[in-house]
Amino acid sequence: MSEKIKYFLERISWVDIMVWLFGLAILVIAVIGVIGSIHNAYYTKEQWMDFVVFGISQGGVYALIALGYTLVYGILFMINFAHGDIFMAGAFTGYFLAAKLNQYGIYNSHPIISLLLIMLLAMVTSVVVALITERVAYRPLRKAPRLVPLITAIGASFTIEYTFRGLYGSGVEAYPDMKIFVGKTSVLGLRILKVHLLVIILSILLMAALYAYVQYTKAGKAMRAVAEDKDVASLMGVDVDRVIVNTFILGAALAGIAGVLYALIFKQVHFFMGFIPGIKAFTAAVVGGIGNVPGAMLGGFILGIFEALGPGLILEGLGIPASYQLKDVIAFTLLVLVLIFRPTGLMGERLSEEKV
Amino acid sequence: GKSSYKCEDPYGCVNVAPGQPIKIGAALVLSGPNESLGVDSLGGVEIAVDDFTAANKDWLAKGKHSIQVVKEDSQCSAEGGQTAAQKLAADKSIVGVIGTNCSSAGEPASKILSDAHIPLISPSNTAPSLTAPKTHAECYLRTAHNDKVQGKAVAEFAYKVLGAKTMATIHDGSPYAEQLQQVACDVFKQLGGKCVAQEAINVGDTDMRPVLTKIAASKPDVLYYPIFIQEGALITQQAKEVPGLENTVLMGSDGMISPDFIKAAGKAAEGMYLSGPAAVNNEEFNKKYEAKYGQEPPSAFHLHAYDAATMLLNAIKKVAVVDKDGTIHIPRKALCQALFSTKNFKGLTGTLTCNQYGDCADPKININKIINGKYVPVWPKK
Amino acid sequence: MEPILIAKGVTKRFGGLVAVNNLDFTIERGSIASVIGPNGAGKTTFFNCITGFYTPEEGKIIFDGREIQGLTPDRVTRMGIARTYQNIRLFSNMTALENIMVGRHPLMHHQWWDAILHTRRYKREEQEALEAARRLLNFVGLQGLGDQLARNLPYGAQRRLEIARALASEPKLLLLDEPTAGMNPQETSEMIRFIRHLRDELGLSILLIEHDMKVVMTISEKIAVMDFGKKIAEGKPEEIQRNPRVIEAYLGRGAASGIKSATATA
Amino acid sequence: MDSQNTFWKSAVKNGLLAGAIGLYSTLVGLVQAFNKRAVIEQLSLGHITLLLSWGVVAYVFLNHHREAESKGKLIAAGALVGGLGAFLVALLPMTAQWVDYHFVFVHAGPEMYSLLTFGKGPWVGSAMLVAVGALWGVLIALVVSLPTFWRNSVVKAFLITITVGLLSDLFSGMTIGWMFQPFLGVEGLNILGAVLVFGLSIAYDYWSAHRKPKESAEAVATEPTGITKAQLRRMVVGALALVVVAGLPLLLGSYLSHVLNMVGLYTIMGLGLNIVVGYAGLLDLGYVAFFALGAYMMGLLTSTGPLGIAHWTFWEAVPFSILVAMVAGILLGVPVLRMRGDYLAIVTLGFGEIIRILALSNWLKPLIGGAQGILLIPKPPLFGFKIQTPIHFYYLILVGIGLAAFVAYRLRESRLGRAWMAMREDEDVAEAMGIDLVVTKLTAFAFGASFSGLAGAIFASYVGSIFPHSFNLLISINVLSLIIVGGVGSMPGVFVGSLALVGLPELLREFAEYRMLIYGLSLIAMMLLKPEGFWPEPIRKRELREEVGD
Amino acid sequence: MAMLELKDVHSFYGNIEALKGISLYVDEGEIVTLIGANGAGKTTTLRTITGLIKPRQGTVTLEGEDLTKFKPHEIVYKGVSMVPEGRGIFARLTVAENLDLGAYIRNDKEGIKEDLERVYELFPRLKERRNQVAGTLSGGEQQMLAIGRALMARPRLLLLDEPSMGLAPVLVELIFDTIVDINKQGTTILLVEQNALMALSIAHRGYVLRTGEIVLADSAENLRNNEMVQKTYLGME
Ligand SMILES: Nc1ncnc2c1ncn2[C@@H]1O[C@H](COP(=O)(O)OP(=O)(O)OP(=O)(O)O)[C@@H](O)[C@H]1O
Ligand SMILES: Nc1ncnc2c1ncn2[C@@H]1O[C@H](COP(=O)(O)OP(=O)(O)OP(=O)(O)O)[C@@H](O)[C@H]1O
Ligand SMILES: [Mg+2]
Ligand SMILES: [Mg+2]
Repeated sequence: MSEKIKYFLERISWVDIMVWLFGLAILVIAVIGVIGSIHNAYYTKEQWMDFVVFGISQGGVYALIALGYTLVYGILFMINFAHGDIFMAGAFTGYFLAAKLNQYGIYNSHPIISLLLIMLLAMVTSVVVALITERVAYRPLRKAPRLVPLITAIGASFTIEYTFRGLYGSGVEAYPDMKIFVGKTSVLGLRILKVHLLVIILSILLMAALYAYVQYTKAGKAMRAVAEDKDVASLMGVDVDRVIVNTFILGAALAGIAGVLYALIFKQVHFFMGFIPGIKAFTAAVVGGIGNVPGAMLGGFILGIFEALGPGLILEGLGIPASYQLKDVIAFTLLVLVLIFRPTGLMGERLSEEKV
Repeated sequence: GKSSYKCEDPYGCVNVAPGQPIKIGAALVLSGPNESLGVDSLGGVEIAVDDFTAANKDWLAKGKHSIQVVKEDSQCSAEGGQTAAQKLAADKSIVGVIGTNCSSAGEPASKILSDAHIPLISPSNTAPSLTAPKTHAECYLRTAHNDKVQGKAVAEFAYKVLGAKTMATIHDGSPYAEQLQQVACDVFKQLGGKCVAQEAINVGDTDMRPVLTKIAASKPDVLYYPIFIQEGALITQQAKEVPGLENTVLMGSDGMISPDFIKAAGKAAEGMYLSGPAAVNNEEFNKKYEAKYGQEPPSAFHLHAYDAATMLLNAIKKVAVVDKDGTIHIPRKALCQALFSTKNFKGLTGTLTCNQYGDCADPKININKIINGKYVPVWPKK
Repeated sequence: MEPILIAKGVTKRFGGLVAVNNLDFTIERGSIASVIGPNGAGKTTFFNCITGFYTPEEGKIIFDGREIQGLTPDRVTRMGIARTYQNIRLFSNMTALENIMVGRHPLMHHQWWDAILHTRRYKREEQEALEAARRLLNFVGLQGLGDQLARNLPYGAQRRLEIARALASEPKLLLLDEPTAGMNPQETSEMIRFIRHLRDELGLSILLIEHDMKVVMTISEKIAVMDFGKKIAEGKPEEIQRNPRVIEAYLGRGAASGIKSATATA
Repeated sequence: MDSQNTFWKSAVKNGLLAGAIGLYSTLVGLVQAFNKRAVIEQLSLGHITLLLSWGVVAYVFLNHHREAESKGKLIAAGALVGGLGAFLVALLPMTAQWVDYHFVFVHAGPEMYSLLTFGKGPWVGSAMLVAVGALWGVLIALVVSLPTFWRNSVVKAFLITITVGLLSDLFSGMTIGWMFQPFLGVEGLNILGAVLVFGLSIAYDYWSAHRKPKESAEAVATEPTGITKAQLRRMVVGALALVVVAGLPLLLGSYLSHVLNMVGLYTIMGLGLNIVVGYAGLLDLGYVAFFALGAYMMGLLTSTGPLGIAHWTFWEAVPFSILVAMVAGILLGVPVLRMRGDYLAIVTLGFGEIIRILALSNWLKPLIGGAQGILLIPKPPLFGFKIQTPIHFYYLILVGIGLAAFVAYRLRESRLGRAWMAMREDEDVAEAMGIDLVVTKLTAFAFGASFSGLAGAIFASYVGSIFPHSFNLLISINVLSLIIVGGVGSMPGVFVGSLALVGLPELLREFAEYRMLIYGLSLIAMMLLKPEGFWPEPIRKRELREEVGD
Repeated sequence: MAMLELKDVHSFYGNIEALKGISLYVDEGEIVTLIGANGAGKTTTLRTITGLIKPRQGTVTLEGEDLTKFKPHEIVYKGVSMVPEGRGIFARLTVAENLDLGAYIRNDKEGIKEDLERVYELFPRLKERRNQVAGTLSGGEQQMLAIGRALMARPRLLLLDEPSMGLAPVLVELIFDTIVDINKQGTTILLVEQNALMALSIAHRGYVLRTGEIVLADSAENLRNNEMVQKTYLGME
């Protein structure tokens, strides 16, 4: 009998048990919170629905930024800390065009053209910034240990932020309202802001396009080959520099689009606006499985929903005051929880136990 | 000729030789997310210096003096305040310092500079502890309103004038906002009202709808969020989009008094109330500012900063002894005393009188209403 | 002779693929045994099952009288099994000597406080470990290269260093995964001598995977042949060479004759 | 002829590049902001920034073609590059009357234009600017055509002079500041000082260049026979270093001591993070959490304010700060045991944020003060004396560094240290070597955290009040950056890194709004220059050393 | 003119001089083998030819054109393909995707399809596993994939770096047969091998490298009979 117990005990993985217990504890607390909140019945059904809608909308923004993040990561295995700032560069520059167009009245008389023009400018700016960053801060260090480009990425992030602070000033600039996107609309019985709907639709479309591109086109395959082994990829005839540059261009263009949409929703831009979305997008990308395109999208939506719903649903039931202050705690706890039960993120491929 | 002055001040004197500038420090937040506060205050200080120089040409001309502003970044943190203060304190030619912006930086800075017998006057520290009887530093003063004063005014206005019975508040985790809403809530309760929700967001948050939805569930008469431009504008806008807040009156404080706020919040800001110093929108000052920096003041404390600097310069002039050769001697203790004895000083923020703990702001708080994109004082009635 | 390792009905699956299928195998104490088989037969997977990298779905692995399947690799190592890898896996940014000293980890017991205070236990163990490491370095013929970073060593030296590192834990059973891959015939003969030497001098039991028939046939006392995860033959080298199934699946006709000439000349 | 063409084409390209960089620094506002700061007499940092942005490009370009082209052509090309660079910048004031740059670029205003045109109006002034650029290019070309030794020496001397000029107001703040007075202007160096620094630098180069062969010969001669001589030298150097380290704050005065103290606190943290990242290879972006815990523990246990729970002294509280950080390190270590690489990075980043947000929260406000922080944290007493000024704290922090370095060093040289490094190299194989990954990882987290806790405790007492805002992500990033800039895994590198990333930015504090820009740019520059770090860990020559010892 | 020619090539890893003046040539239609001990510089030679390493001195010419000024991917377009040491398969791509990438430089759909069939015919195991992620293939399967992938480029010059490493004897035979086949169909081959016996049995000519220098160059026949070669590289005593 004791033999058996011993046999069993020897085979238990304490790490797993500890980690799982940890995860379980979080879950239990969360469930208690949820029960508490439901018991309180503080919110109406409509309000609960609103939370979900807000979450999905915010999630769409996260998803959009996370796509670019995950793309660069997937190819270079590099946490591009500057991605949030590349996003800012596009949105901020787009503002000036928006303001001018608004001044001349074109902004609201030809909204779609204006929007496309602004997006184009934002994309170009983001792409230029990304290309300079790549050329100066990343390319020379491609063979260096992995922590080194991480540091230059951090340096690039500061540099971009404060460059634009110097160029455009430190104030908050207000994006003009675009009339056709003002107000709400009804989808499947849900009242949702028109801009939000735009963001959600666009992020899904872009995700699908990106996924198809990476997965099925020749260029996409070349990207994945470069991700695995640059030398061997070049032996296949793939121009590695070109592919990397393309990746940055793609990621930055997405960031530019995301920037303009972001500005349309929140109607303000300033030089520091990229920092927090950058980190959130990174989190979303990891939740979904970093490097994985649909994962980034899923991660973004989940993160958005949890942030919107979590404080009211979980924390308030636990009797925690000012619960919205702790929404990032929820976001990061969610991240830990996901990684505990799925160490490579929700959709990250399980690199079936590395080949020994 | 040789100097004939003998310094008898127990803390020593600053001697400014002919041709040398009189140096005053500016320890402000000049980097990071809060830097618009510092940039704004710095403008106030520099314009005050310009005005003082223009008004006191003769006094300065004797020894060919000028006034130099030595700026240091005190950031919005305790260690930043400490570093800036250490650096300024190490420079024996600094006469006085304007700063800091954030109360967290003011905590250590006030102690260090007081230890070095250099007065520190803050345009935007509002934490009560800085001028509380036991904890205040020896030579620390401020022209900003102690949170206790402003919070009280807000609560009284909401309860008495607006007739509100319930109030909700939001702060952004800054000591300033957190304290202010707490004071407002406390006073509101004393008056007989109810604080139905005290919520908080984080700096950098953009989606305020969930927190507003929560507040909407308690249907407050007044929503008070004494925070800064960025998040303030977002709350103002999104409050219009959240069902249940249609009849709630929005209120803020001086952190949001700025043209940038009107721009950022747009139409949603119409009809909103903001508490602040008596003269919030000084056209004349704004013109000077635009002429000098090519932009409008980015935040709301430039007038306080202007007053702080003017107060300091006036006190310097008052205690300074000009030598035959033009050397200016400034006794340090006397300067500090002169500052504390400031009475009925007509500044841009009102009539300032300093109490023994260093609070100098005019106790009169205005409530402004935003009408047609302008801050219009509506209370107290003239 | 009593067996040191008994595998009974070991099965390891990857999704639908049965990489090791109901495998029985025993190694006698103090002997040299080999596993051969076509690429993808499941040899390395079998090694991984023994050393705790994988947990077999079925079957038992009994080492020195104790069941070890499902134990974590560090425990298996502490019980006395050490291994090398098909693609060399050294700690490439550590020196050769440090690599070996890491291998000695299970034999050392000082704790962090010993290290901080330099207690007698710490000093004794470190001294012993250093001496042992130097001895092993000489033993595998790498004297003088102790302070080279592992990644700067030539390929052959890296293979030998990996073996030295494995030996540092003073194992009873040593598993070698293609120790002569990428070596030329001269180096291969040296390796053969070296493996024999290990057994004779240190009394180790050795299990090896090899594709080089010269090596397998000259030093193994027993050979198991795997194909598609199954054992298709087992026996002495001469038997294996003659086994038609083995020739068909693995050796190939030409190679079989080639080996004869190779073994003859060796 | 073809190569001729490419040379001039390339010169034009470089001129454009020079102009682009010049435009960048002008529009970002660097030139204008730096203009307020004199470096050598009237020459301001703003001027220097412009000159450097053209000069560096011209220098690199001309130097590349030095051998291939004649001197005359180099000079012409220099003038072209400099002139073109200046012309692009001059385009701004010239076209300003037609284009409203200010709509987009905040700094593009009358002040900037008049600065660029020496107050002489758009046309005359611009011509002057172009002339200055061209002359500067010629000067560079002349320097480039000097013989190698002199060229390098002049460039170096130039850069050193600027640096000294830039930092010169620090000298006046020193205790021995009066010694430097004759060489200093109102701001920066005066002409005398500049000439002196320039001359000294060249003299030193000359001296060291002519001394070198002798020394190496000597070294070769002594090596086989007398190690004692080398040892003696090392001892003398060590003793000298000790004296300098001990006397430094007295020499530097309180502000620079304060800067050193910040460097010191980051060094302690760096030594800790070095264990986690450098040795054990666990990428941790939330290191600030433990710093915060150490600081808050100190605050709670010692504060004389309403939040103080024990009113202990610093010395009684320090062990608890360390312990709490250590326990937190272990607790936070558990859920990440299975995570690798970048997953670890983001999760630890999350932990750091969680701790900060909790410290800030209304929820825990009754206990730890929320946004209002903890005030009135007393200074450490020492036998009736009070450790109070930055100079006093210098010694306290020095002791902290000593302790941390000692522990880190001894751990590295042990079974545990080797296990960490093995894990860093290859986790699977390390496990197969009999290393218990759980214990090894958790000890790495625990030790790393405890150092940070120590630093936090000292910090709390040093600053006297703590606020949640002090414990933000930037600190984690800074500590990580400094260990990498210093050289991952290297202990002296930690110190060098904190000097570079904490000390230098402190000295740039007056450039407030541009400090972060300079910080970012220098992070990139440093990594490009020395990807392996400024003081990488040397390969340990254990075998050799031991054999000598035998 | 020789198809490929190296003249006095010096290549470095940092400060380590791995090739100390290599000169060799390969004629069209030949199989030439490089043999030598570990670390002799065989891989470095191949990497220099494909442009992964830039020589500090010397020239590499392909049909008279200097290759050293081209980047690796440009050299591929000139008809040079390599099976790298350690296979270098793309572990997270499927077998089929790996093969697709082999044909990256080609646009003739028909030809690619044909070649794909040929590769599958050569290695039926690959066809069986075509949707498996390549990283989970066994060593030998990966080697097949690497060769197959190189063939997909339809190279004129194929560089093989130790194709028999880690392969079962049957497969070694198969692979060598394949090499001869490919050669017969017109592909020139430069083969690096530890298995010198096999290599010399199929090659026309061979070079022996030692520590970055060529110490012997002769026909395969002569090398096989060379005493030094027999002793060190063929394992005959
Ligand atoms: N982690 C894994 N996931 C999925 N399949 C795997 C994994 N590891 C191995 N396999 C498959 O299991 C089979 C056996 O692989 P193994 O590596 O054991 O072969 P082997 O006998 O060592 O071959 P070789 O001699 O080529 O090294 C192969 O078909 C391989 O594709
Ligand atoms: N990345 C590298 N960095 C430094 N030195 C290297 C590197 N790669 C190879 N070398 C060195 O260059 C020399 C030649 O190596 P190369 O790989 O060309 O040998 P090889 O003949 O292919 O040997 P093998 O049979 O082991 O593959 C060796 O001394 C090796 O140590
Ligand atoms: Mg295998
Ligand atoms: Mg090789």
